[in-house]
Amino acid sequence: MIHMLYFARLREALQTGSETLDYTPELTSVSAIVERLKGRGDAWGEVFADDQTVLVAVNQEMCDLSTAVKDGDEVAFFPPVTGG
Amino acid sequence: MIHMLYFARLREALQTGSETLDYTPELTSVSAIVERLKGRGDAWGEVFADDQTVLVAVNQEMCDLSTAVKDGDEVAFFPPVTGG
Amino acid sequence: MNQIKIQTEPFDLAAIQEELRRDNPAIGAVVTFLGQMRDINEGDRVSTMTLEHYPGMTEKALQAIVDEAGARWQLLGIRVIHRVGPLHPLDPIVLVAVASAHRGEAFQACEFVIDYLKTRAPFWKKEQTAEGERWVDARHSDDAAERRWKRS
Amino acid sequence: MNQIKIQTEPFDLAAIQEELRRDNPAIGAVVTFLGQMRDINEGDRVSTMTLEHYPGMTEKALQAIVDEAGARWQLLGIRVIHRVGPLHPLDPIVLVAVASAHRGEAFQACEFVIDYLKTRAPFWKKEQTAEGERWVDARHSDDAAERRWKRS
Repeated sequence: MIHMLYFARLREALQTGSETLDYTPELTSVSAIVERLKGRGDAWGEVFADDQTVLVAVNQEMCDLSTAVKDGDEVAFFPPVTGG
Repeated sequence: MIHMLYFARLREALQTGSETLDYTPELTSVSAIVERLKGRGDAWGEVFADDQTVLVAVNQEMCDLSTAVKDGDEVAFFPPVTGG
Repeated sequence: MNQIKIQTEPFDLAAIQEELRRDNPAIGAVVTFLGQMRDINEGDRVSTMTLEHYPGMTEKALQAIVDEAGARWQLLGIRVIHRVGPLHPLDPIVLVAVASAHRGEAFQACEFVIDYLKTRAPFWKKEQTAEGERWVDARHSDDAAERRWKRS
Repeated sequence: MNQIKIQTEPFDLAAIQEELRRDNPAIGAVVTFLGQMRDINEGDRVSTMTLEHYPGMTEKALQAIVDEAGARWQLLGIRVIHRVGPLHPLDPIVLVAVASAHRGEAFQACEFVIDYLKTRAPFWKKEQTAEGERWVDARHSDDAAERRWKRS
């Protein structure tokens, strides 16, 4: 199981803040997760389109598409941060 | 008349914080004032010796040896500042 | 020595600075950055703002930023307080206070922490204007400010 | 918009910052430098310090420094408060607070003002140590910090 989180503009566009993804052996990296989510089409296709800037954290550490994931990880997608 | 002021280490070495100097026509610049003060010898010679760093302000503006002075001016000598 | 807080309540700027400086006579300099909400952004009047964050990651990200500052400079204490939830013009949003023996280090570390926070900590601002709600876009100047600090 | 004070009484850090920031919702950033007295200098324990200044010139020098900062950066207010007379470890000595729309200008202007003040404003510190009294020597690093700001 992968614990998915979505924040801010993404959360609103996807109409969900969190979900769990069944873990399957091909989900070896962040990019594999992105491919699975894009496959859902509609808002998912738009949010993860190549021209969109989406940041990703695995287990609460900023990372990138090539980062490995494993069963039980927490993976969060969000727009560029605007705090402070 | 030139209004003289001395601060901090200089005030203590010269044992005076202020005095007035009679204005005479040759007192055209800060360096002429320094020469007259050095002529007093003792502590005055030491304080204004060439190897001493002494700052000068004429009418409360930082300046240097070449700055012109005129009758009625306020001339202050002091060591490098150490505030803040 | 360092402290990080995320909270919805207002914070007491004076109490934080006093607590940081008052018991340590080795401190010669305290530099404080206060970020407060402006009533105008991108030319539009903003009545309310809502700050969302990523609980758990926010604290970790701020801890990493503070640890990095402590490794780069000789410091005697850092405080980072960031509000979340609804905010109004003039409300303080974020405070970064840094104490050190001399001022150069305190200035550099304080600016480093806020620059990094603005690009690395998971906070998002949503503004309410007369035209409706909108998410604030990341500022390119924040990215530039943060790049200054990259080790080359 | 700007205010300069020389005083023997303690100053209220919180009140000064509040007064500077609270009525102007165009302000997005306030950067504050607080200098406080350390109990050790040049390796010796210091019990008391006395700050002498040049009344009249001090105010003019600080005004010139503040005017120069206002000409260089877009600011929304500057406060400079400097104590004189007897001081003890942990006593605040000087406060420089700068408000602006964005943080970059506030940081630069605040550091500029304190760097200039340390080399241009006529204040002198005398320390009381176990070995007796001594005048504090000017720090070469202050001159270096101030030279950074020279127009080239």
